[in-house]
Amino acid sequence: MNVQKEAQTNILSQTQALLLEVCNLTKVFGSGLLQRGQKVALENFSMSIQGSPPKIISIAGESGSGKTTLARLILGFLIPTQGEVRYRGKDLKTMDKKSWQTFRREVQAIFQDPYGVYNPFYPVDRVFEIVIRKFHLAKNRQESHRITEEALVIVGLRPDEILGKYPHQLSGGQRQRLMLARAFLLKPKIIIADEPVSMIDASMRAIILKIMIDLKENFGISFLYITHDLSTAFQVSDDIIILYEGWVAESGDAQIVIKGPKHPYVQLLVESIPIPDPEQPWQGRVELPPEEELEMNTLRGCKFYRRCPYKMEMCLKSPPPLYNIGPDHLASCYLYKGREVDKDT
Amino acid sequence: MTERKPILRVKDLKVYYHTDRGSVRAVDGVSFTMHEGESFGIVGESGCGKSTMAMALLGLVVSPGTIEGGQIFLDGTDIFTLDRELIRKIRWSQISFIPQGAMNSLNPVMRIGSQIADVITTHQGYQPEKILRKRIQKLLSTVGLPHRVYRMYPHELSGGMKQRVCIAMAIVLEPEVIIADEPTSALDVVVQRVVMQTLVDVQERLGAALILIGHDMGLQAQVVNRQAVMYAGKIAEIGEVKTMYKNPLHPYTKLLIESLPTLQLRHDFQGIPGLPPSLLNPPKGCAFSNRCPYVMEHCREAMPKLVEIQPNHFVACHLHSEVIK
Amino acid sequence: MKRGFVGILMGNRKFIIGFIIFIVILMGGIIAHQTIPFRYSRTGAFPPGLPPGVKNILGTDSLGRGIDVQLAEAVVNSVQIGLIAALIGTLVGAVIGFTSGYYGGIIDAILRVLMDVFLSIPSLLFLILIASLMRGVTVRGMALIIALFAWAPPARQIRAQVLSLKERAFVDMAKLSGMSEMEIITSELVPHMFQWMSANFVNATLAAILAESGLSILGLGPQNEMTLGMMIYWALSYAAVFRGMWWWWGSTVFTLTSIFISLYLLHLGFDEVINPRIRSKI
Amino acid sequence: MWLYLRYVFGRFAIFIITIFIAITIVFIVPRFVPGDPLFAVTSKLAEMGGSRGSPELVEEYRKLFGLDQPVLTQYLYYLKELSKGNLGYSIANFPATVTELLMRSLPWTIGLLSVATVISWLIGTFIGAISGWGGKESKISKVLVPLALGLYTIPYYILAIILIFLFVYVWGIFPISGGYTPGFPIKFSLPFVLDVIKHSILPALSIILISLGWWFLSMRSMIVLLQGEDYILLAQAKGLSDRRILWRYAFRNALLPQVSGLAISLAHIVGGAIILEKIFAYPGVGWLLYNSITELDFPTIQGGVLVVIIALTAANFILDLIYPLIDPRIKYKRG
Repeated sequence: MNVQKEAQTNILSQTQALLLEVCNLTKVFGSGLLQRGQKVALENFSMSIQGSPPKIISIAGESGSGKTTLARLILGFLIPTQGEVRYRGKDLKTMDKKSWQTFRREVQAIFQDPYGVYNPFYPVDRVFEIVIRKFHLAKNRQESHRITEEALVIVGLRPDEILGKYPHQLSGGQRQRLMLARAFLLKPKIIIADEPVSMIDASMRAIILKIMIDLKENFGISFLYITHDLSTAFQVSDDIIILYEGWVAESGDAQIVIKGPKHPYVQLLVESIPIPDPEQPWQGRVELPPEEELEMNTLRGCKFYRRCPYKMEMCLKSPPPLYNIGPDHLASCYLYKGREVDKDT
Repeated sequence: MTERKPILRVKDLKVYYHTDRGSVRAVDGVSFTMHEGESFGIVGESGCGKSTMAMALLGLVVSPGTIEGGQIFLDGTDIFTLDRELIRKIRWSQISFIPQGAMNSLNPVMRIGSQIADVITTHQGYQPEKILRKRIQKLLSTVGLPHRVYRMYPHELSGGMKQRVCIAMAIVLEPEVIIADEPTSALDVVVQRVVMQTLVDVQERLGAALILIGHDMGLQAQVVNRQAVMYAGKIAEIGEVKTMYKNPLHPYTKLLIESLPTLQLRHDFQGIPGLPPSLLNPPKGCAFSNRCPYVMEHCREAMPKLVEIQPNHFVACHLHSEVIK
Repeated sequence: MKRGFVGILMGNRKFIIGFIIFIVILMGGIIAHQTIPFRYSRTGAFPPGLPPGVKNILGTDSLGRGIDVQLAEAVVNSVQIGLIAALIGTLVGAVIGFTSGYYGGIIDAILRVLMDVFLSIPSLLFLILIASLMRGVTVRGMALIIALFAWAPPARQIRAQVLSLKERAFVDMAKLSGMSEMEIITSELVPHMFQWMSANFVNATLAAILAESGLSILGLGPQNEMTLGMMIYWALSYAAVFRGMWWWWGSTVFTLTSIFISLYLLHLGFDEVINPRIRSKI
Repeated sequence: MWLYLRYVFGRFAIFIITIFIAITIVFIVPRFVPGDPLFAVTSKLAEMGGSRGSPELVEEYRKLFGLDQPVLTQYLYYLKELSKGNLGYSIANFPATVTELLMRSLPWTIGLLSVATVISWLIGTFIGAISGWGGKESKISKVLVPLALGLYTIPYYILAIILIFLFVYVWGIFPISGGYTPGFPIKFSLPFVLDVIKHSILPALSIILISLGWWFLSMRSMIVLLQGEDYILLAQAKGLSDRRILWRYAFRNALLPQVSGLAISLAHIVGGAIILEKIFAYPGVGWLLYNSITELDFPTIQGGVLVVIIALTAANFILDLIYPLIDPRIKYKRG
């Protein structure tokens, strides 16, 4: 508990320098009347994005881990049950109109389904026209045309092949790059990328991820990369936060976490990635208790208890806090109780 | 590797879809041979024709698709020469199928037990409920499911469990060939591993041949011995997995492997620029020529043939056929 | 998609056939109504019970009134009732459906119960109740009464569609692009619903004409004006079927059925264009 | 089980709310329609006071409706009398009560409707399934689909007029109208039952033919859509016979919307049947309503409307209860 408090005061002292700050965010879905229908999608989650230097931060987890809920909370599409999202020090809930406009402009997003984000009634040009109009990005038609083409070239598309087309006439990769171009047009500080490549073919996936790295390095845009795929997270991100059923399992530098995972869940996750090399086969066997899959997870303690090979009695009593196990490296597992590392080392 | 008996032979298979705008050549002259007990992968990106292949192998190509040519020999018999009834009898008893979306592949209003029992009674005749139940419950435990799943409905099961039900269903008649079409693409990575583990276990126990269709090269590398890489309705390369990943011969295979993120080095992956050609009007020459970094003039003119470059390693690329000459 | 909607509709055979039949009947009604002298519709204008012939194209009824002039007036009035009721019903339904679907919450809960109730009760019964109390309705009055119960089906459908539409990613994208709620509704959602609403309008017209004829047959129609339902009412009252006056009830039944079939074809045409998945199926 | 009970409870609540709203509307409408129809009714009663009716009737009517009380009191009073089954006296058939009249005519309507609906639902569903399974190209579909489309478009009573013309006027096969031959002793005997059946064939045929078109089309399109489902494809891959796939896989799933369709279209069928009864002078609720309309027997209209609505809502409620038995998923859906 000590560690958490310390971490919190640390966050508070840095408030001024922070761009985006998420404090103790909790989201519960389901009606309040019938307790049975409730589902805790995200519980007591905190993080922050500094903005400079720009970083790609991955939020990784399997389905139901709460990663998409987090993205939607940060974008203001969902209202948190508890906790708050602050942008430039202001809470989204109580933000005035001008700050909201800034927030909308500086925090953009791309989504998983590169088809569904387009209204099929309009040519794809419309996504550019709207942001240009709404955020007054251009003085006249020519300028608007020029910046649109500029943005398209940045993401490697040829304007003459794209403009005037309807979404169904383009490929998934093209549509997703268009979305990046649209976001780029606004010169945002942060782009929330919610599974941007999971519906894209492997050969195109790399191209899109490279554009993200390029935007970070050359245009100072930070990314919150939300994914279920640890290998792409490893490739592109600076930091990583791994969620399990709405809780942070482990967080830290992406290379350190993925190459040497400390939380038993993250270990299992990393071991389960199929490596595209027949010389590195999966080691050992993984068994999942089938009864676990049949039951709703209603544990009071650690959510990973049922699957965990190291389960202890105390794991059932209360959920483990985040222990400091290395420089900027946290894991929520009682295995590390009393083995915390001092934050300054 | 000891020489085993060929169980499934596909020769110059062509499956076209007839649309208003012309014929889409989903599978365009595919040939390969599979041996008993082998695991064989068919890998490719969306729209390369791999799922159509699976349907053709089951004799389930439906309108607007038609088989335009070729033969499929299952255990020596050309299945296209058989009549409807005989094909129906072969299905599942000799060649079974694990579908992509187990979510939607189970009848939502029937209990799991009855859906498996349907297979048994269709192919082996009526059996008393008691015997059926025993047999199916035993089957369910071989894929790691508790007995009570027998009485449950699909919506009461998790995605991974439904996929295991499909595996159980696929092996109930102990077929010689199992076709699995992206059996884990909708599952989380841990569950995917467990399901694949189960699949490989039962396949080895039965000694059945497994065709694993998919887009995930990582999964293929973990599971199959030999694989075919498909591009735009054609096979680009076939070979042992171990040699192919170390030394891919076709530029497409090479680039595809390079586009995969690894856990060793950061930033060491490349995409393949450009788009696959339309299957409506495929180019005259090599289908990959418009994206290939090694493209030669000849490539745009003539279609390369699938040639055995090294023992058991076939490739359809002019770069290599030149060498042979 | 937007570009070609009318074009695709015009290319749909069912739509075109339905459209032509409907227009021919309606124009025929209007022209005949304008040209045939009014006095032909008075009692005793002709000998009663005259079969179709030179003297009167469609024959006369038991009171010596021309069937042709009655039919012309009836077509105009019945179609008028259909169109007014359908227009009001569709618009009110759209407003209620959008409110309920887009805003949700307690308003939605109340509106949903109302929709369910209005859908599971035959509106004809309420119409009987109201019409029987308001003796001596007019054509316009009847249209309004029918419109009272025409909003529920479109409201429910629109609500369901808005519910799924607002979850679509392009609505998120519109929010990210700084569009206001009103803009999202009008420029992102309404285009999706517009086609559906036009199809519903056709359907509602059909339902309203059906309701009119039903009420009139029960004797609740406008007593001083002619509608298709009233013509059947009079034909039945004078036992035209049993007296072999086939031209009386026959011409009415034929016209009414033709209107129904034409509207139904229009509806099918719309349906096929809106849901191409169904197009190739039926 | 718990979930099923919760579902039943939810449906029951809707059932009660529907009836409550219907009662309220039936109560309110006369009080808001211009021209004060209640006053008109009382004056009509007063007119008749000398001849057929009596001051007693006027008094009864006032008592039932409590016309001198505030609206809310009237409403509560109305609810109280309703709960006792008291719908007041018929004006046209005094001293018969509305409840008596309804009890006499309701069995006719329910009998005709339930038999006709069940028959057409069964036939339409089965033929629709077979035709849908055969696909667009099959011969039966090519004939049946346009026929069904045509039938579906025509209202019940139009078909009824045509049937009367053919079977009664031209061929003289069936009796003109009524539910039984007048003067026939009404008791449960074979000749009487046969007489009733003979009279009900034409009205029943009108309902069966028309709604057949609808059941046929909806079942057919469901089956056609289901053919693209993954589980049908897997069933085919399993080598099951076409017949087994149709009846055990496609049909069972297509049946679900067909049953909920039955619930929704009941309202439509009932509405059509009321007009049908007028045309055939069939002694059900529709005929009673028609006569009450011509005789300005407002209490009977009001009672008839209410009772039909309650019967219909009850039928819907029963269908709701059956639905989960054929769809194992519904118990788990919320709301």
